[in-house]
Amino acid sequence: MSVVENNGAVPENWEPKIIAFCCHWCTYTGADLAGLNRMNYPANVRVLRIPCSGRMNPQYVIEALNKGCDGVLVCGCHPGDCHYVTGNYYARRRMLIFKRLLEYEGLEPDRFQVRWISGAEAGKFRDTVMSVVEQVRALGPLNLTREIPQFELPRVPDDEGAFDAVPEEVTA
Amino acid sequence: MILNKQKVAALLDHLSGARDVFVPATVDGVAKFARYGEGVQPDFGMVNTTMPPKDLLFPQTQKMYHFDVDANGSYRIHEYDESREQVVFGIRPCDMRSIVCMDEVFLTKGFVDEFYANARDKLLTVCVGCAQAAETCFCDSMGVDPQMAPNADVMLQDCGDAYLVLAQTEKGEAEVAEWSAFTEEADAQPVTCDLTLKVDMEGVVDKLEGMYDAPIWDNLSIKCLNCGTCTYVCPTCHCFDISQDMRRKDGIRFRCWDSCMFSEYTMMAGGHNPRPEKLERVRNRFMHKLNFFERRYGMSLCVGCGRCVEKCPVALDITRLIDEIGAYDA
Amino acid sequence: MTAQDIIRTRAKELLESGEVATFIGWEAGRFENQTTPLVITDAADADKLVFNEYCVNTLAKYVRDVIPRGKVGLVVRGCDSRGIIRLVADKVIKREDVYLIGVGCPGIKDRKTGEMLKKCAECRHNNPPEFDEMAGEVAEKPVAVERFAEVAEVEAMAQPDRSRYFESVYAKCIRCYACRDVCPCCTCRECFVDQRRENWVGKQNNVAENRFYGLTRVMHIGDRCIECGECERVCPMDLPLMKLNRKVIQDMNDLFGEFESSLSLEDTTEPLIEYRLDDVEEFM
Amino acid sequence: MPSIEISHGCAKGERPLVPQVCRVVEITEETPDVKSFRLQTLDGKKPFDCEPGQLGMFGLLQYGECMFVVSAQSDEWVQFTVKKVGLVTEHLHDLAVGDEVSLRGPYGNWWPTEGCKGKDMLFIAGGIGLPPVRSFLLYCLEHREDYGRIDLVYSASKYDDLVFKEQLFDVWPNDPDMHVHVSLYHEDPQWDGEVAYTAPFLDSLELGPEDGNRVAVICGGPSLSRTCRESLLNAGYSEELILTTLEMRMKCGVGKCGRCNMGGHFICLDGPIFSLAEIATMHSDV
Amino acid sequence: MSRIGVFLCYCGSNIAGTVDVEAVAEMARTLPDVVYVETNKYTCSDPGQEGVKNAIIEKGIDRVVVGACSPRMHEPTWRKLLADTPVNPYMLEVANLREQCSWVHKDKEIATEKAKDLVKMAVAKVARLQPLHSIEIPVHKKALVIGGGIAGMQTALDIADAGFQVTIVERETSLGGKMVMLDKTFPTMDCSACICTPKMSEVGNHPNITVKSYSEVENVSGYIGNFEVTIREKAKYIDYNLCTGCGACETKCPQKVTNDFEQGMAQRTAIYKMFPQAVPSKPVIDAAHCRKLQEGKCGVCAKVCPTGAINYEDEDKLTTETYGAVVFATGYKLIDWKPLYPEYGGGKYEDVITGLQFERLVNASGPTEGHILRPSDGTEPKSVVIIKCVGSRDPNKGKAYCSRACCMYSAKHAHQYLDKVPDGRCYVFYMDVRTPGKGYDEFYMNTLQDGAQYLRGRVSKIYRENGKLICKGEDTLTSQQVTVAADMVVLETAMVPADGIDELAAKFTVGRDADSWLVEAHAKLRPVETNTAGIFLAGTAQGPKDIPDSVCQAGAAASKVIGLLNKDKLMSNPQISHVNETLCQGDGACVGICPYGAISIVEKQFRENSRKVVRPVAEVNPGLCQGCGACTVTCRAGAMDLLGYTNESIMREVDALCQW
Repeated sequence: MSVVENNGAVPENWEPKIIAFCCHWCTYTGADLAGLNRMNYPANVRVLRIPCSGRMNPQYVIEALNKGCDGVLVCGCHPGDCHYVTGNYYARRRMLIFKRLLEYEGLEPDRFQVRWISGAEAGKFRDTVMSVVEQVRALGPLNLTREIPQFELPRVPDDEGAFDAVPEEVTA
Repeated sequence: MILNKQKVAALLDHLSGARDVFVPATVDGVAKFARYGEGVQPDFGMVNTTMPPKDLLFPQTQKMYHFDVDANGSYRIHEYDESREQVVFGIRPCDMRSIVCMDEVFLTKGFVDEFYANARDKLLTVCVGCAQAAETCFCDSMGVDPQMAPNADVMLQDCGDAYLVLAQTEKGEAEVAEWSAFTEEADAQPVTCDLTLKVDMEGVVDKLEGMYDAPIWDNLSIKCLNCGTCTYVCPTCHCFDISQDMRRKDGIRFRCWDSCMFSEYTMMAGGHNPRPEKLERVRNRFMHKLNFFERRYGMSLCVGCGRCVEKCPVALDITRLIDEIGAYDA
Repeated sequence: MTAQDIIRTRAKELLESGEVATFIGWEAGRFENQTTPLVITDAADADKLVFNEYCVNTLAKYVRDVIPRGKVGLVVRGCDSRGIIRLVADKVIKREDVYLIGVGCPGIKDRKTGEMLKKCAECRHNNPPEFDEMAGEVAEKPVAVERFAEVAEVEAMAQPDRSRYFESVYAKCIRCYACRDVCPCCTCRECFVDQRRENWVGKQNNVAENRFYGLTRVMHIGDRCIECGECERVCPMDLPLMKLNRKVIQDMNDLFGEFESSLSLEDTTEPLIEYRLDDVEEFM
Repeated sequence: MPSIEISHGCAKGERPLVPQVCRVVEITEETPDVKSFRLQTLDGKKPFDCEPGQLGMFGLLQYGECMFVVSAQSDEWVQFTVKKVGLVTEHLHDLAVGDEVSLRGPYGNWWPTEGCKGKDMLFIAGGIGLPPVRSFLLYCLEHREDYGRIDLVYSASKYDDLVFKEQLFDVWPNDPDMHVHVSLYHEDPQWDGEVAYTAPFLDSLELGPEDGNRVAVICGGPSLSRTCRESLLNAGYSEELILTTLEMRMKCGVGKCGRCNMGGHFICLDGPIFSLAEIATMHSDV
Repeated sequence: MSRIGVFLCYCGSNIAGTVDVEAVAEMARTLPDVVYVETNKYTCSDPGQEGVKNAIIEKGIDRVVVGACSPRMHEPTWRKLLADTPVNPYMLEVANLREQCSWVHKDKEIATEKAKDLVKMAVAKVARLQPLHSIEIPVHKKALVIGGGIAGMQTALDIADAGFQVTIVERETSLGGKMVMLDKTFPTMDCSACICTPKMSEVGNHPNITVKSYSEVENVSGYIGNFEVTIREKAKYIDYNLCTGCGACETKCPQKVTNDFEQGMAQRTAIYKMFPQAVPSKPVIDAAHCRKLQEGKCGVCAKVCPTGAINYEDEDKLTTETYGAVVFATGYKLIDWKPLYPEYGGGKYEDVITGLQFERLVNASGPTEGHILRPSDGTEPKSVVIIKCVGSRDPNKGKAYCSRACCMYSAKHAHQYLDKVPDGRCYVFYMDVRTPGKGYDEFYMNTLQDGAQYLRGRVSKIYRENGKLICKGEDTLTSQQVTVAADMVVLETAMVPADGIDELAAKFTVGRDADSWLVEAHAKLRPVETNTAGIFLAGTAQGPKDIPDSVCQAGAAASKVIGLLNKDKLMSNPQISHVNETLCQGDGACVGICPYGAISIVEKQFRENSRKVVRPVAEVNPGLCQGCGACTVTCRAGAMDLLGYTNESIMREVDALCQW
């Protein structure tokens, strides 16, 4: 579960792909606030809104890492601040155990991070995104997808789309 | 013509120049047919690999076609043909018999499975006869000669220090003709292979006809875990599922091994399952091995390789089942 | 009387009196020192029951399948008994549905090598914590190897090596699901792997999909695992599944307080559906 | 006993597992959860020629495929009638005219249209069991002179579940010597006809075997099949003259993937059409 | 295949300035199931919304993706719009192209790529959503107000005047709260009791108001419109139906106890009314100090009571009632400064008092009948030091926040002192003087004119020397050390939430901030609501306030409650947990994890493979479930799913992103 199998070769123009699961009430709000304050942060993170960090199923993380994300960020309300009172306490245990399991299997710790970011902590959201992006960038592509068939793989000679780029009128 | 065992390695080096050669070997702790090459040490002393050679013809996951959309937004389908010239060297007579079974399934009855057919056409089979048997081997009881596989392209009968080389097909003859650097014109006597595990198949097929509702199925199936181990290590189990992976509008349709032991296998949309319990599933599997296949294709679907006997986590043993059928008195 | 004699006698009595409808134990297999699980309904079959140091299978999970036939009697060692506790805690069965004949377990040996099985060398509770009667004496407490020794071995590896190690593990998996089907914690009516709508796991056999299954399996059973080691034993590919289970158990043990699942009917803690306000905080 | 010869294992084909892309040209909403789809190839042709009762593997490339009996056909199209019961059929129900789908086939055997010539026909169906039977019924109506009296006994749980209502109530009753009998299992405000389960309803119609001159064709759920079979046998029908079409989960459609077997027979290849006499000799879990 | 319409908003140049919206639209047209894509300058404008409606009809769209501002902004708008179309309002997904894309990225190319991904994710998710439908929840037309201070009373009166039943729960033995302890109120210098006690009696006599004094909330269950609240009415040992409030018992009671109402500067009897104008105007027995109840001896009160109202056998009473709405008016207390400020003597100097003690000293009905006499020796202090921000704006020792009312009441105290002790000198140590408010700064200026001497700086030490309290501090304006020898020091201490608020709020699942003030649903737009529907805030429960602001918020909370109680029923949030009974094995792992107690296990009958089976399955109460989804992760079988955020939709969203 790491970059080692790539022989360290990082494709040109590679940008880390990171998914952030953010709870609606705190971190998503904080991310919105970062927008309202016109803060600037790297675009490598895409936010997926969930109602509560307690909704965060570890299986989503495996899916994301398996299918091509280089890093996963899970964010929720600070302990004690959960809109649903206790969701983040369960999330804290689950994510802690799960993170350790992933690291045990050889995932670099920086690739899966969990943070508590409140609705007011726009700056923390920005800083977290910046640091996660930089950490994952330093690690390089995760590339667990290599076992998943690349759809560009062998296909019959392409007779239809090949000349799409040259409209008939031009060639005539 | 004989092939001295000392020369096998050189022969393999020769063969693997242009083709993928698969040999019995233990890789990462798993005994299977592995591509001959660096780090793969052929082991012809091993009686049976844990994993059968069926994935050379019928991979656990096989891409069938890829689909995408053209510039007008219409779907296009592009078939895969990933078959290539392969040699399986060191396959055992029991596993050769399993290829007979699979040939029947995939190549007859109105429809030829092109993916299997392509791979089969490009496969050269070099069978190595058995000089000794494992505790769980019972192929001779199932009509397989441990030193002879009639359908192998090349049969290598174990004669102690050397193999007696028999080219049995056109393909085999052409192949063996290329081996002169490694073979010698000599005769040798194949050693006899004694199997300790015996079952009596006499009358079992017919007797099973009347035993569909016999209580032995319940007694047997109750210890089954319904895992897929027996079906995945079985050289003749060929059930598959068809599924797809998607990426936006692109995707691949593939088939993959499936197991009749899984409840999901026959589960229909809407929740009805014609084989809801272990009883029905275990009965179907063993009936298929010992009766249904015989009725349809005229041969047993069990080749006596003993893999399931060895690997079943609960020792649900097909040889005991055959004994019980023989002893069954309605 | 040996434990085997007592088991036979009691099984016969229980079946004859109608106190139980089925009785689960072991019988001899075809090969020397081989045993296989046996489910009997007829007292006359009680003499087929054996108990020796080659009874490899744990029996608890069979109860789920035979419970519709009526009350079940079964022989329980430490692992079988804890399996029953787990099934009761997960409301798969009720305690009164089973009659447990406890036996002290001498530790089970591999029938071919005669060596103690790995799962038994690691066993910490060979005597059943829950039973209705004991057949024979309790066995001596085993000298178990250090509970988390194999986890420590993996943890001592460098990250890239761990990555490669588990990659090769998942590359070998054939997804026969024997580990799932033998596990007394795996009692879902439909396993997530079969849920095509969510499509958690694709049906292709490759490292990525196998890893999804492997990781999720551990997350699903980790906080209930009774450490019977059956998953590892039944694996036809000999995958080191207990290294994964024990990792999660070790972490829960370290982080959330001493944890050993299903040692009594009263304490069936599942750390992942509980929390404490002062849990370890690593995510500020 | 007179019997009818049913062909088995008669389908053949190339590249059996690779579908063609087809287009939906017409959609009919039969009931709230049943729709019929007419399919053509992308260049507007009939996707394949088939006999009544044969199967087609109809699906969506992204989501998978399911086996259905071709419920009707013309020179330009084939039609499938689909009930929404699972993941794939849910997606099929979201289709619109013009959408592209995947289709392969035809598979399986067909109704013994020849063998039934000159006979009276009794079609018995329940709920979504009508479309498979209708393929035969439509053939008989098209070749009306070849067949005697035609009876259709059709039941469903509630009024909304009756498929092909227009044909049931407005078209078929007007066909010569065609008799349509419909019942519902339960009272329904939209229904003033018979309320009965299929088997007793069938009994009440007193449609006897006519000395082996009437063929019964059944398609319905497990309990309908069981009870109607008993009714017919009690009424004196021979098992040879009771035909049915079977359903099981199918993946390949060509007798290779293994799951739709009844004993040594595969429903997709040898079936789906069997007489009860044949089924009695098989080891069926269905 | 579903039919998805994608509507992308330029938001003027807010989005379009950084995101090439047309390029995003072009990409969206290639996505699976997308049948229509439209861009708009302002999708949320009337013409924009009209365009969405028309497209839905014309194109037969069955689900909608809007790429615009944050869903937290306009998701309700779109839902409302869809409600008027054939599309189910929950077949909607909003891609956040503004707050989380155009506003935070500068490079147009990069922002456009991200916007495309966000739209892809939204399309993938919406394709797997199911139509959801609200259910009706009845509303119990009765409100519960917790706290009988000025905020609680005002809320109760406003609700009651609108014709709804109200119950006030007050922990103390009388209504009135903190306001009734005050002497005068700034800036008008009204007599506090004179304006507060009429409110108290109005509440006490209002036909629609039930006052439960000496009572606390024991337990709560239920949800908006249907809060089932159990109230513990502590044993009063007096039958209020018989008691006439004559006071004979109080005069005869031999046991003397420190009087908390007088801030410990006087004594009361064990059977007591909190203060003369208390409402209810009847006494209770302080069981902890009553000789009869503690030692079994005495019984004087029972002997003197003319109506036989004394009942030593009285016990706590639990009553349970259902309320449609709840208002928290739980108020504040003053911070316990003693352990925090050892440099001020930490409580060892009697003449270092709090502002509230000063209020009682200056009050005509207080322990000194309104004469300012210092507690240690009863002499009139000739020099007084007032120290502001004790515990406030002091993150090292106390609270970081400003307690808001202290500037004004310290000015009031200075003014009152100088008024009553014309020859006295008054020094006020301050950090800032904050006097926004009608007439406030004028009041402060008057105080300065009265002769109060304001010194900018904190007092660093107080010690006693020669009978004087020496206050050392720095005047930060002149950077000089200042030493004042005072006869009395008044500490204007910080407001902190009332005792027990954490436990109480937890019962109602109302959020608290780090200082335990209750959290409003939105700081600006929903200042009196909480995140738990049907629960509102009034007064200082939410944060420090002065009286006018408390009353103001009380009125606002009341109007929200009236609005709610005016409805006969509510529509529930349909984005809640849902049980797939086929998969559920009834092991109940979800039951314990639900913070709302919304899940129970019930036995149900099923038909499985033509057999009838009875087995336990989970059941979700749609009124209680708030849609957090914690249960869904607990459910290994995936039987529990969260509608609107289903496992399937999130998995496809992840997949869509991974394929960028």
